[in-house]
Amino acid sequence: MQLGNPAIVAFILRRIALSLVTLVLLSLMVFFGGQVLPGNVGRAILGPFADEASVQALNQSLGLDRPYIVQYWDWISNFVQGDMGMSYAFRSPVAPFVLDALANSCKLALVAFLIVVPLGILGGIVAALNVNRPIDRIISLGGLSVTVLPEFVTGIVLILIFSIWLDWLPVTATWPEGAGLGTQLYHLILPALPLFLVLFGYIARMARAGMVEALDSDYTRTAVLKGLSWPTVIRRHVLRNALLPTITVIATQTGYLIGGLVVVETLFRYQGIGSLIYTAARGKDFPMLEAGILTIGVVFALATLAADLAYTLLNPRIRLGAET
Amino acid sequence: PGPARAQGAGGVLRVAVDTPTGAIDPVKTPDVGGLVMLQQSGEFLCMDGQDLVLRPMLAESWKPNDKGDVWTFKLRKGVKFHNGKEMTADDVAASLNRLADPANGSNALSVFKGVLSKDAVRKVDDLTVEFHLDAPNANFPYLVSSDNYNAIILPADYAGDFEKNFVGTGPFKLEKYTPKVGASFVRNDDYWGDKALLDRVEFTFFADIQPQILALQGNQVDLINQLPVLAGAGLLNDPNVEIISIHSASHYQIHMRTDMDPFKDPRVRRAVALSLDRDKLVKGLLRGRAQPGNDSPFAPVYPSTDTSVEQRKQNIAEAKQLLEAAGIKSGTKVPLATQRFQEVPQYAQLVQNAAKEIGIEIELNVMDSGAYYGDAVFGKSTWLDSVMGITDYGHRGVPNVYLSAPLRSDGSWNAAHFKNKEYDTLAAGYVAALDLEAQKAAAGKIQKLLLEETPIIFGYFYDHLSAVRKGVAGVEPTAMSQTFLARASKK
Amino acid sequence: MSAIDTSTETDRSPLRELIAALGRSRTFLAGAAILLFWILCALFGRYFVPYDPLADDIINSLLPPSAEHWFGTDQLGRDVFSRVIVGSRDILTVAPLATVLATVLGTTLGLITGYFRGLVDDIISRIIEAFMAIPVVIVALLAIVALGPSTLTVITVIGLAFSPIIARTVRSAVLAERELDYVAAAKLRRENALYIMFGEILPNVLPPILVEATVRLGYAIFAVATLSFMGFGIQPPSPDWGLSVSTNYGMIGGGFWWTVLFDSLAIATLVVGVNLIADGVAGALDD
Amino acid sequence: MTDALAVERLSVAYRVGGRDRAVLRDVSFRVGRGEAYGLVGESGCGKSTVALTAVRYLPRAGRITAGRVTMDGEDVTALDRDQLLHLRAHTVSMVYQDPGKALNPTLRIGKQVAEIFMLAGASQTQAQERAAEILRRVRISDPKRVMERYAHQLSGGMQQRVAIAMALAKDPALLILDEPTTGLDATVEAEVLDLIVQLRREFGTSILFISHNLAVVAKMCDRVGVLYAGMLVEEGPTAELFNMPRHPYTVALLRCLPRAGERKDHNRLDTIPGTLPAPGAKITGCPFTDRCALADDRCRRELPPLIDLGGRFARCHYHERAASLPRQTPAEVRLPTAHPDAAPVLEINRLNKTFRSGDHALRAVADVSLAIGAGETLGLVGESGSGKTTFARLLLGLLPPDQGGVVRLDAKPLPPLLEARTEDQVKALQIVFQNPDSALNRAHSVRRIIGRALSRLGGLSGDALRTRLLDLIQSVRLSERHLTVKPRQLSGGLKQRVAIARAFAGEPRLVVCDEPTSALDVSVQAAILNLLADLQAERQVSYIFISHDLGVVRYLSDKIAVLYLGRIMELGSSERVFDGPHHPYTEALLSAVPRLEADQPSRIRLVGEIPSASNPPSGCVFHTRCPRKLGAICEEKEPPFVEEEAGHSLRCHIPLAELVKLQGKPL
Ligand SMILES: Nc1ncnc2c1ncn2[C@@H]1O[C@H](COP(=O)(O)OP(=O)(O)OP(=O)(O)O)[C@@H](O)[C@H]1O
Ligand SMILES: Nc1ncnc2c1ncn2[C@@H]1O[C@H](COP(=O)(O)OP(=O)(O)OP(=O)(O)O)[C@@H](O)[C@H]1O
Ligand SMILES: [Mg+2]
Ligand SMILES: [Mg+2]
Repeated sequence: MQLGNPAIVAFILRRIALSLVTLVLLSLMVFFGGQVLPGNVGRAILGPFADEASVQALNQSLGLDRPYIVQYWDWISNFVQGDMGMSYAFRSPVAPFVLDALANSCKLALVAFLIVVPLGILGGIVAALNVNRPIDRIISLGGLSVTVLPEFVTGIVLILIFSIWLDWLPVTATWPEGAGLGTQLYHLILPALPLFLVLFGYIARMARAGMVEALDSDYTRTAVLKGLSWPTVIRRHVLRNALLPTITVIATQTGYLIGGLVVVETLFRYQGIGSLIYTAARGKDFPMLEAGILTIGVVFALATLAADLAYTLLNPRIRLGAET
Repeated sequence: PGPARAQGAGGVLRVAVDTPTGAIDPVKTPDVGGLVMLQQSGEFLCMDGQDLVLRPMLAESWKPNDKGDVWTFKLRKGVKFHNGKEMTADDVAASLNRLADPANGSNALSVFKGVLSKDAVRKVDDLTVEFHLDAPNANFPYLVSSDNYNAIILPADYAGDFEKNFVGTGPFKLEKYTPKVGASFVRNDDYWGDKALLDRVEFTFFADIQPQILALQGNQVDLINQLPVLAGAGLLNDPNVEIISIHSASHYQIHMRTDMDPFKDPRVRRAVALSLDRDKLVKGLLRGRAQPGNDSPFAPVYPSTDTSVEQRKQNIAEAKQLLEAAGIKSGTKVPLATQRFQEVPQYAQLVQNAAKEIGIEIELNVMDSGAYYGDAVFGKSTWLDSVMGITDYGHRGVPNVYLSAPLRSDGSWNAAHFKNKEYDTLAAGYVAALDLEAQKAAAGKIQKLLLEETPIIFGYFYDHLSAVRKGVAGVEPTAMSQTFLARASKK
Repeated sequence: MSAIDTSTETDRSPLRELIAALGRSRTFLAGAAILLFWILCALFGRYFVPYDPLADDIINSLLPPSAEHWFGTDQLGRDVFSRVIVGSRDILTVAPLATVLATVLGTTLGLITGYFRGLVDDIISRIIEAFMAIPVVIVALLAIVALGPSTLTVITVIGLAFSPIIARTVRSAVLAERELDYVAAAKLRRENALYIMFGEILPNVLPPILVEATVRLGYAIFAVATLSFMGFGIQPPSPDWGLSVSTNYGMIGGGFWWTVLFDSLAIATLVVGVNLIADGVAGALDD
Repeated sequence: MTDALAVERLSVAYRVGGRDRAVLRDVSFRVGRGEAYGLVGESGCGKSTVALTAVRYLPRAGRITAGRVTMDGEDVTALDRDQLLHLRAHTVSMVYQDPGKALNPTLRIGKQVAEIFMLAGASQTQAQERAAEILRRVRISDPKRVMERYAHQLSGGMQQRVAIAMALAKDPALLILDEPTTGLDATVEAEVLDLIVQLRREFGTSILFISHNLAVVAKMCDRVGVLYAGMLVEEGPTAELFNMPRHPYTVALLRCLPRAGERKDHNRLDTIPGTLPAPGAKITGCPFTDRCALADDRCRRELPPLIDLGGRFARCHYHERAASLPRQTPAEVRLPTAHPDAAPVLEINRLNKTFRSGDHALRAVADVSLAIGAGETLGLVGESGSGKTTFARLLLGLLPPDQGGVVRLDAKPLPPLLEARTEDQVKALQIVFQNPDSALNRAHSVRRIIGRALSRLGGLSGDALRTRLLDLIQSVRLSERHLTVKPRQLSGGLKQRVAIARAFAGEPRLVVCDEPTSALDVSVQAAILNLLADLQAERQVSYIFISHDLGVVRYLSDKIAVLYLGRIMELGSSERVFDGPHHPYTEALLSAVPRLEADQPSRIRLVGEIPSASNPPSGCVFHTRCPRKLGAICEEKEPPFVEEEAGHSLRCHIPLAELVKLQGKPL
């Protein structure tokens, strides 16, 4: 009764229901929270020096003279039917913007992940195997410290080194139109590096903690006392147990990687969902803002769900429950 | 053009511009990124060059009636829109009437207010249009020139979908436009004038100036359309980069609420103005790429400016005296609100330090531009309601707008809340004055009055800078931040 | 009759033991030294720096490092060295206060959700989850506008943004605590929920809160710097590091690296220092 | 022939807080071929450290400071990496406490077992077959199915069998068992011990058996060593050592245990004052001096050597006088003034509790009815999961019971939930929890813990509170200096006293004691049991005493209820229930208890596992394991709970008379 386990199905359904509640709350927060932004939509579009009459004419044509509740209802009922609405600023459907940005964000996140996950885990393992030795201190403390260095600090230093002084990597993350995979990757390395730094310490730390715990466990002792060699013990007995919690952590970071990169995207001029939202918020482009943030909300929800699922599926204790 | 064509013909020019903030629509677009897009494929009746003298573009000639309230424009023959249709007076009338109609959410409405009303543009024949103004206006052609970046001539049946095809009459036509990412244009071989030299122009949008600079240095673009001098300081001495610098009337206005303490008393306002060392500002902050202001909108670039009016200089002693006379104690606190835009925050800090010298403690509140402007109407806008503020004003070919909206008693941007009958009369007189001498005379009076009253400090007028990589020639920026590329070429 | 048992361990209080352990931790001491350095700079820096960090000298702007200006001058000709030294002031006020706010809020939330579980937990968790999906910068943007740009706003934003994370840590600690028998024992004395949460459980979840708070302090510095970088909150002419980097970072390409490098390094050292402390505290509590 | 294991003058220290703390001091002993050697001692005396040193698996902080360990003549401490692997793979195996943790949670059992054979060079399929084979040898009836499972899907007993199977798989010369049954139910423990005995016979393996339970060691081992503060204080053949101990410590340890038939109203248990020296403590003379009534200056000055007493050793200057060690605790008891005909304090009528999660319903307490008189102790026994704690929590109002049951306190109905009870009702029922670490708030001082209870339950404040507080701590034999400390600074026994003081703060009518001593060493246990008995005599308080140590229950209880799957199977006076005739389940429980006495009755084995309470068997819930099952009736019809004789009720289809007959002779 593995994957079809009704308990797991029920768990997933419940999680999805809860996530939907969260998303509705999120849309409400954003819509009504967004109303405090200064100026009005028409003003944001036409700029400070436009005539007030023009601003009002524009607002009216956008339907913004109606009560907020009506606007919200209108928007959400369309949204539920799959229509993300029209951007106020761009006067065209929001969906392509959001999808493009999402695709871009995913690419960047993927590149960052591809670098950071193996290295982070490896770092954690190496640190755990050398607990309290210098190499461990370096990895743990170094990792933790770079984790907390603001991306703009690391980003600037990296740009200085790799783009300006060494001239190895392009400054901007956006590749020329129609570029191949290689070129895209080439452009994404530099912006992925600050993300690598942000996440490395985090993942390494989790992996280290998991490893230390697993290494310290009775089952590891059992395995060692069987006469297995250390590498075998680690490969077969320690790693899987040690990395379970790390998997959860990694998955929950997807949310940050996809939605939280306003700074990196600004710095590297990258059209991700973070900067999409940021400009939408500044421009009072509500349909865009809502769609963007809800997209992040969905990504968050999916990521945590995936994390929980992965944890469940990899952990027989939860997957199979107790029998007897 | 011949030799240029011979050596540098063809090629692709890559331009960095600020990301347009919204859909590209000549009727509505307000921002630099957007107006550069408009002006690549669209054209105006006349072109305001770097010398602020109008040149014919889609109009071949223009003249006013005696009173100056009806202007007749003769249009160029044989101009074709990119969709193949021929441009006629119908198109011109429709384009400008559209902008003057309050129902259209037009961004040019504030320019035409009190000048040109809806349906006041009339076709005389296929190549002649008449503008019937609300009041005499000697400088009216500037309002339908490239100076009014919304005044693009579009087909009469324009449906608000410019972004789809960018149909205009210009030397380039649209190849591809991707919102928030960039655009490319190719040479229009049906162009009425000299054909463009470049094969293509690629625009890349940037959210910020810093990445543009890095991109220029990294040879990922050839041209930065608009370069704030402070941010671009590094480029000024870069041997691979050439700076194109144009004097302009762009400036930052420091307004002081004439109806609120401590600025009710003109002596206090003058004292603050006297605390500034304008030469140092120009030399240091602007690296010489500016001209000192004399606390009126009459920038040195305007031919009508009365240069005999004495330039205000720093005078701390006098400023302190004035304050004392006005009963302002040392250590008086004044909030100064402003926007985060180019070097405004730096300017604000220098003003703060200068004011400190005469005993006024300025508390800065630098905010996002959106927040600063707010609703941009009195009562709902930090800009218009603050005791003291610094606001960016872009270049205009004639000072008319500067003279009215921020300074006239009924001006809609009168952040200083300056109400002065005498000024209002003088300003109206200036606008109506038909010849340069009369304008100069009116300007002199205004300049003196404003020096006395000083509702607004005009510290300096900064140059418009563009940066190009060495080897790029023929780029023609305007002080409005437009960039004409018809004559551009790249080695 | 004779004494039956005697107390075994040394009679040292856990707090004293913690302090002793911290005193032994080289990590902690190194971190504390760095932090102390910056605190001293914040408090007294302006008395010993060579120049007034706010005084402009616009003609001498953007000078490279020299004997006169060790770290060069910035756009307005201000002495970068003086600014960097004094620049720790705002961040060292805002970040700790934000951390305190986050800790107080998060602890309260964590106690409530962990102790009551059920519906209360579900509702609060949903709201928190929704809130967490909004990027901090957007929250900041809204808050700055709603509350006006000020350091108080930055404190509020970061405090709010971090509180769910602390709440999560506290909640999971509370979930374990509430199953312990002393909670049942308190109920058997008819204690109310408020007392049980704050009087009984809270003292026991303080160690993880302490660790989390020090870690958060590192992130708060990150966040304050980032918000300054994005232009929220801390106002010029403050020599704040994030603000300086933000106004100058466009100039690195022009070769004016000194206008950002030293501020960046200052942020980096402070962050590293705080993390050394956090690590030291965690280690000391582990022993 | 070399010994299987020889520990020679071994000293080990742990590095804590930058200091080396000696934990083993000059320990020497040998385990001969085929011999079973037992190592006993209180918690923390270094037993596990010996085991870990032998397999070279000391924690990072641990270090051998002197001596050596040889196994099969090979010096373990001097092996290089390959030799060590070889040693572990072929010579020595280890099984330890908590089998649930000793197995890898994410690997199937089969893989974990087969791995050992593959290490020895077997192919995948061979290894699988041999794994099934070895599992069968540890009496796992369906090895193929078990091999498909994960550790958490097995019961504790099964897990330990798997662990033992893995240990035996390589047919080691030496098997180290470090408390292999601690934490298992008595019935399961008995099963595992039986298995070890049988396997030992089959494999002829030498065994180092570590336990704190004297009775278990007595049952399992040929020779025994007693460890105290990291020193071997006595060693000898099992029977001799337990019958005629020659070291005061051994003597005292044995006196702490309630002997069969001993009861609180006959005799107080003896205790050992003081505590074990802390690890690393500086010991000049005999380590036991501080707690020894025989000790004199010589003992304090001079460490006694391990004196050879002819095949046995004792580390005592006065070994010949050891047996005459004076009692540390007066033996006389204050007899409780019994109120045989007084109205019961607490009456419980058809109490039920069902836990529901989703569509699962687990009936943890089923139809429990009983009554407890003033000053009376009801002992509650039953295997783990039988519902003892749940029952206690129901009474206290910490859990809502199912509809329908009635609980009366002093003949007045008691609201089921705590929140609805009056202050007096709350005060009347209190509890002492099993684990004082969990029951005492570790952030609060003892003063605060007890003081708060006094102010909330006793309604006291100011001077009155202070006076009462001093009274109370005196009555639990704590002193004023204990008030300022936090629980972590107290030993387990002291902590439990604090918990008891707290429970008595509001003058309760009835105190539930949920395994109050199972986390404690025997010496401490004895003191706590004495204390409970004294308090009861003083205050006429009633107890519900929960434990799975039947000896302890018997010592303290007037009445006993035997619980199985939430149902009372037998209820009666202490003598009746223990002496028989008993319910077959009680009978099995009793026979599973390892005893020090030689006259061990033959074991009644329970076959199969405890069924899940969420899916109880039909008919008599015990029929699946009952050795005296009658037939179909047991499977079909739930036997009624019948009072077979005055004050003795059973839930069994077998008539009492028949049980008397059956139990007269061994099965
Ligand atoms: N890794 C360690 N670091 C420091 N001290 C330790 C370590 N492991 C054990 N000790 C200490 O060494 C002493 C002996 O521990 P050990 O586990 O050998 O005792 P034990 O007799 O097995 O006790 P128990 O019956 O509780 O299992 C104890 O006081 C313990 O606190
Ligand atoms: N809160 C709960 N939710 C669901 N099931 C529970 C809960 N508490 C106890 N149970 C179940 O009820 C049954 C009885 O548990 P209880 O703790 O009362 O047993 P016990 O006799 O005290 O066992 P032990 O000797 O191990 O302490 C067990 O099967 C247990 O799993
Ligand atoms: Mg042990
Ligand atoms: Mg229990």
